[in-house]
Amino acid sequence: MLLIHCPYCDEDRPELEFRNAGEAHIARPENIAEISDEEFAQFFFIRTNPKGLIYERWRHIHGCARFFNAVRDSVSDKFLMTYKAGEKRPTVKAGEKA
Amino acid sequence: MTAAFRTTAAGRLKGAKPVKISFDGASYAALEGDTLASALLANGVHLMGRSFKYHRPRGVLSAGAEEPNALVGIHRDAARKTPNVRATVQEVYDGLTAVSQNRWPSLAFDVGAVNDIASPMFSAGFYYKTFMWPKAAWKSVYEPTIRASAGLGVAPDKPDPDHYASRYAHCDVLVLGGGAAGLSAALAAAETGARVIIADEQPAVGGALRFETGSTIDSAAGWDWAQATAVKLAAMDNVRVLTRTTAFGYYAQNMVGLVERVSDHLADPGHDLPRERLWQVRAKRVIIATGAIERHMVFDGNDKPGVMLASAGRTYLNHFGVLVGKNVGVFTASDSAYAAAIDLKQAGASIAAIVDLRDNPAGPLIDQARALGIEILSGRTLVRASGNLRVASMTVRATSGGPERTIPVDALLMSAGWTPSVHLFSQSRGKVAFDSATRRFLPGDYAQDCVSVGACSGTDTLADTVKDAVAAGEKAAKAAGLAKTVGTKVKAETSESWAGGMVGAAPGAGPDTTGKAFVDFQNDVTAKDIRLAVREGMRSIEHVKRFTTNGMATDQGKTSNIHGLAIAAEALGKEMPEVGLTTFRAPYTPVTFGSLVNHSKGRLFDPTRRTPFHAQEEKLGAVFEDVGQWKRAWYYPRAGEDMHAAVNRECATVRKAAGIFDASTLGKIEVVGPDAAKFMELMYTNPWEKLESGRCRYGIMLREDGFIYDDGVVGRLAADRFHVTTTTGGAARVMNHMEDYLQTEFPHLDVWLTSISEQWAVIAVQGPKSRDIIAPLVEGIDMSDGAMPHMSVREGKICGVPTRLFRMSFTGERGFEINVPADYAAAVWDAVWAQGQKHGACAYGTEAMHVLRAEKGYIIVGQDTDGTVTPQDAGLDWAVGKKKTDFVGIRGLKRPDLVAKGRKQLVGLRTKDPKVVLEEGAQIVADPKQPIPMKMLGHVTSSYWSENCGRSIALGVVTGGFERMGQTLYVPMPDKVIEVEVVGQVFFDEKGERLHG
Amino acid sequence: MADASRIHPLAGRKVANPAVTLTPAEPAARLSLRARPDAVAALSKALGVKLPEMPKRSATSKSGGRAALWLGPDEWLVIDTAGGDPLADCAKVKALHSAVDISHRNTAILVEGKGAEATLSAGCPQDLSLTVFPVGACSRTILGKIEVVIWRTGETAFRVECWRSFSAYAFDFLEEAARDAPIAA
Amino acid sequence: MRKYSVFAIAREAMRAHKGWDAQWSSPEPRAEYDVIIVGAGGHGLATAYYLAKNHGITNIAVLEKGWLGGGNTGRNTTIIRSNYLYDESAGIYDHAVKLWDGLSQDLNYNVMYSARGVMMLAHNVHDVQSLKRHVHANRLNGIDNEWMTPEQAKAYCPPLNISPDARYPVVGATLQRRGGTARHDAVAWGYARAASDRGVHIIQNCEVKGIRRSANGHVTGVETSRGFIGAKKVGVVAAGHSSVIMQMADVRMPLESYPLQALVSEPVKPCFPCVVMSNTVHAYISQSDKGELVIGAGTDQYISYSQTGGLHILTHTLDAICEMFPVFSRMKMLRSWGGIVDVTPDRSPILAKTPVPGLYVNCGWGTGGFKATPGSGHVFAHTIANDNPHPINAGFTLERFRSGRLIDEAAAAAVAH
Repeated sequence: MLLIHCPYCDEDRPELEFRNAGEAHIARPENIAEISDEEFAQFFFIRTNPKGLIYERWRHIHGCARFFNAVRDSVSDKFLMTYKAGEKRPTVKAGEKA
Repeated sequence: MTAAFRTTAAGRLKGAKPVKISFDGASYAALEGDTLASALLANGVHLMGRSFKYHRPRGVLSAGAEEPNALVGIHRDAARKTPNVRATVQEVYDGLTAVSQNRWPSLAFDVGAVNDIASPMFSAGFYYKTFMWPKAAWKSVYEPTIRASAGLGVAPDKPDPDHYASRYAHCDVLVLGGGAAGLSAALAAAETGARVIIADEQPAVGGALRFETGSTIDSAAGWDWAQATAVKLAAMDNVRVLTRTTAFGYYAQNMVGLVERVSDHLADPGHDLPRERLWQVRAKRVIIATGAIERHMVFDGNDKPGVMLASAGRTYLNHFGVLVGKNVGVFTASDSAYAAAIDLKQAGASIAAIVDLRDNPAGPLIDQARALGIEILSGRTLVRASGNLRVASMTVRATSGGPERTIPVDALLMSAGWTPSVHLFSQSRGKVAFDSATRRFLPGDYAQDCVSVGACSGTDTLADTVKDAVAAGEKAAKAAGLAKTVGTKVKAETSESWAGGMVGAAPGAGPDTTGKAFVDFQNDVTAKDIRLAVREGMRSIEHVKRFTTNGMATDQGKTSNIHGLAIAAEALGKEMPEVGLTTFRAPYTPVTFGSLVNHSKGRLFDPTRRTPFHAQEEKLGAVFEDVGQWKRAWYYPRAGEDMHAAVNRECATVRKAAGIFDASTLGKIEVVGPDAAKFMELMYTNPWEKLESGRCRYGIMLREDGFIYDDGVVGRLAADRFHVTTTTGGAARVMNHMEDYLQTEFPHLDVWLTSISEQWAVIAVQGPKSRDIIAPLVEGIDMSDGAMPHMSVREGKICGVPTRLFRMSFTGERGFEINVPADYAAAVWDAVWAQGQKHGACAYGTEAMHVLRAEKGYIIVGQDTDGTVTPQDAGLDWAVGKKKTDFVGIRGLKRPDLVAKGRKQLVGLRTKDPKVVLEEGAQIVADPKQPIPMKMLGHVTSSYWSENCGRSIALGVVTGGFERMGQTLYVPMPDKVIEVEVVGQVFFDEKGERLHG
Repeated sequence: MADASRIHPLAGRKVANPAVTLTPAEPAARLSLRARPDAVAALSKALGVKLPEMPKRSATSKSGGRAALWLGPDEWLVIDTAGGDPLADCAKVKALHSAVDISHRNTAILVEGKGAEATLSAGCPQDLSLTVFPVGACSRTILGKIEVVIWRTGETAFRVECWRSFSAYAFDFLEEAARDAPIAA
Repeated sequence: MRKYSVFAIAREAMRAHKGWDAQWSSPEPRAEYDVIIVGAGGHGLATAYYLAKNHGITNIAVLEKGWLGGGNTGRNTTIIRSNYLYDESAGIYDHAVKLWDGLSQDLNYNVMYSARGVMMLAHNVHDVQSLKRHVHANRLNGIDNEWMTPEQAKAYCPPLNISPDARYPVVGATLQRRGGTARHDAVAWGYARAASDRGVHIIQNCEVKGIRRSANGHVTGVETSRGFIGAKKVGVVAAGHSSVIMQMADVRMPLESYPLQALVSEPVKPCFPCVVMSNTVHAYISQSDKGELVIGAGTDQYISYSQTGGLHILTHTLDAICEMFPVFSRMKMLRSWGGIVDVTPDRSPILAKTPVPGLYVNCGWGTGGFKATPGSGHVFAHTIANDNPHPINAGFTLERFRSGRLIDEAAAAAVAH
């Protein structure tokens, strides 16, 4: 069971309180009605699925109920940092604690 | 009477209470504090089990958790039968009943032992090479035979009456292992004030001090110091000392799983004591102090009962006061076995000889052994141990070869040195490093906030161990945020060292030899088998392991892994690390399912959700169905009615008079804020901005991919307030879906969502009499058609309590849904029921609800749709706002395959024979005569007998269904083909007049 | 006709052993309050409770009859056990907010005694020790297989709030866990 | 190749089994191959075997970064069945089942295919509707799958708890008698041995680091930890690592890789005669020929390549197992482990050509890949050999995520996939 730092509760909390919500920083196109089939597939189906640093969304669903983002190493499962929804994508290098 | 091999010369059970135990029906005297193994050995019983493949007679190898041989069944009573229990771990209690396993008819005479004679045929992996001809014989003969011979013990055949407890715990420093290292580390950490948990698998702390009687710590005997330290620790309120507690798994971010055996050692645990307790500990720092496990020597006959690890023989003597033999041989490659020989000699056993692979062993222990007149045969190897059900002799020759000499023995102690227990370190995903000097694997790079101390990190002497451990304890506490250090001091001395030893087959069990030199005892893997695996091209240790099953028995290779690796490496001509080390997988020792399940069984397996009307419905004789976690009233049979009759009556009554239905399980969400309508526009396909306060609308929610996700009636209570309903199954899902969009895509909107599913209990009153029934109970609401038309909502009071009263219908009749605060629900139901009786109303359940809505062609999301259906497919195109420029799913809907011709569309199905009711899930074809595989056009999604229509009705999805109106299609069943006509979705009151009439 | 009276879903249930007692809490008025920082002052004034703005914190009115529990950065659970009407109080506030009555959605169980923490720790993965979860601390979290709000009202006293239909599970779970509390604190 | 038989064993028994040769050779890589398969799991080795056997292409290398069969092939719970809903799924999985029957003889390697029956439990009305939909669709597709009452289910699987007092009582079940299990290692080793015998190079400890392409974008070979190896065609069969490999050719995939855990109990005498799966209580279980209960757990919720997962995933699975089989509460978990499963949005695999000429991909099997091994290898070999899919895998394209023509077993099915 992972231990996840909720940026809103500012505390490490057990994974049981959280729900993973997939890859982060995939914004719903403003003009979604107009985009092409290819663009829609990219937006809705295609994922980075990186081996290494992953930018992902979590919801503290059984805690403060907020969605937030995390940077995690998908090989070690270690979190490098978590940050609030809407904050811009930080640049972190593997191994370094942000 | 005391047992024959119990000595007064040593041991710690003096004065312990005598108890009686039984093994395979024979009764034996034992002492409290014994393990089953020590008790049987005290009675001269060495034969305790049979091996897996060859059914060879086996005794104890060890005195601990690494035991591969002495596995028995423990039978408390008919329901409390536990297979594969290690006799070396099971503590005795008065009346303990144990039975041997994997033998027939008896342990001493086992027919299965014929496998041992035929063993040349049963080489490693032989089964992959045969049993293939004739093909048919595999299923009928070979496989049943193979399976019949599988397994050791017998699985219980009754539900487990015991209960198990669970505890989450958190600490600064978790110490795994209660030997000298663990205790020193725990003490140092605890004295800084850190929150400390220390766990040890034995009934008492002490670890190797249990048998290492030569050591002193803080000028006390090592064992006594350990017990005193445990008492001191337990008295500190920042410390928890857990004995009989095994750390079985090391998980991410310092979560460690411990299982505590609470009552398996008690004669009468009583009712409240759990059998075991699962601890899930989250620690800031972990100190691994798991010690080392002695290796056996790999030579022909090393599995004979009476042949055991030197430390085991020493434990039985120094702790349990049991002599494992009267004339004992020793075979070693290091010093530590000498200590065993010395202890046994001093306790009155004669030592036949110490066979030492080394040419010139030297040191205080060797001198002491000589001084005691023990014959030391150095530079010699042991080529064979002989004996049938017990070792009778050992055959010795020079390591270089030459003449053999056979020496009679009744027990044989062996030591190939010590293997650091890196299991938990490895589970923590740390990388072990090979120390080529000592040819052992030690903790290398750490992956988590933990450290290994003592023998498990390769420290060979007690003095260094406690020194390192104290430092580690203080460091861990500091790292966990404890500032003060008190400079804990622990000082230890001993003349013993765990250095030295050898890995692999002993001289005399080399590649050219034919005897059975066991590497893995339980799975009967010999040195020969390992070499065969290499010969067959297995170059990775993982392949060798899987091909030979070395290390895959219940002991998980605690004694065999390193030997196996060394023999494979030798055969490949490589160094051990080049062949690899099998990674250690949790659990460290087997863990009872029950302890992992603990409370989550029976009523706590999964929550059972009941509505506030449940008691009322039970009174009315409702039969309930499971809908997700909910119990919903399914139908209300009256005397003499079966389900069919009850449902028919309920359906007819609703349309004739009225019906009362519990709709409480539907999800409800209150959407509040100035941008509420804007938000609704985005989440649903329908338009909402123009919906007036006090009015309702049926809404459809899509996923971004355009498929129907949920639906429900939404009431607008005010400009800035909507009362949204969802499907029962969708309640949580929809809430999360809405929050996701609100928080991450549309955070600029001023709106909040609150689940009110359980705030409001809902009574649906449906039917021509519905208004007459409710009106008398309602205050402050004009229920006339003019003031309150179909699809409207009002707030007022009913039975004097607040209500949100909806006029809506899922039956096609005039209907109302009364929302009341849940704690008032029962009272309101009773009042409505009393009124209903005056008008001939009845209660109806979910089955009648399904029939009634199907008569009207109303869909049920999840039954008539399945996640691949669009609003157009379902005939709900009208509910998609054509002028809208955005809503979730708007783009997905336009994808090529979703607008393509020939999609499956929801239509009505009318059987040619009105009496025939289609089976839900049945498939639909155009040509029933076509050969298999048939081209299927779709399937029946809903199908019922409709009392109101006087015939069967059905809905189904059919390829191009809307263009097939009037067509005849076919539903092929196993026994017959059913003819159906494609019709519209509505079977009853097509004009919909009854909604208002 | 006489007004309907509230029926507690756990009416009649009670557990007491030497270490811990479990008691269904008296019916209360509850509010799910949502607001941004700019509205906190006005709402606090109207409610007579200073809405806590720090995670895991709670605040109680002077009378003690009303409490506000921080559940999220814009979310509070307001519990009134003194017969007040927090919904009406908030209705007077102009500042942007959402106040929704959940008096009947939730129900509560009082877990009290020296074994209270151990009882909850059978199913709650959070650290409930006094150092990390002091008196007054509150949090939405997990108990066994359900969501609950745990509020520490005293060193050995907790209030466990859960949704109505989960209260039977919550009570059953705590009843099982309570068996173990006297054995291993 | 030395033929395996009981006589061969008897002969070897006479001379201490000194005469066996390596089951597969371990050659040095050539400079170039006609086809390179990335990944020596069951699917990859089967692909190589059928390329050699059915398409006469033998100049093949199968590259494996670790040891062959060490990925999901050696980590799964070995369940075999084909009772899927949609024609495409039923087609490929039943193609596989037909090959399973007779695979031991074809490979001259006993893979211990055990048609002991796969039972799926229905616990409520919704399950019944969904499972019956499968039964009917399977029947018209010529796939055996029969409906059972709880009593019939209990008779077929005695340890099953069918008490109406269970939290989720068993109200019915389906049974596919041809379903069952096989010995996972034997499948990898059998295909490796048979492929090697036909000249296929199996190169272990050889990690692919890049995919080289010509100016016109066509694949020319792969960069590996043992240097560049040329190839006209490259088939990626890398399971959980498929996205990583495909990224080397700048192809982004509709895949996410999750940890999937499984566990076995201590071995006990035969007590469990079939495979039982339940979607509603989330568990599946069978007993291995060694006597261990083999239990599949769920996936963790987050993407991970760690091959480890959370303890809570295992405990939830055992909750379900002990609810369905209360007699197993005193059994002990002997070993648990994790694999990496690559999951597509519609839970159906991708077996197809890619936008890159000469590059083919076989992935997205999620939690259900083992059962498809022979069929998957067979049609993927066809796809590579002909640069065109076999009719059986024609629907499993990458393109479907653009067109929306998904094969959504997950959405349509109420059964574990």
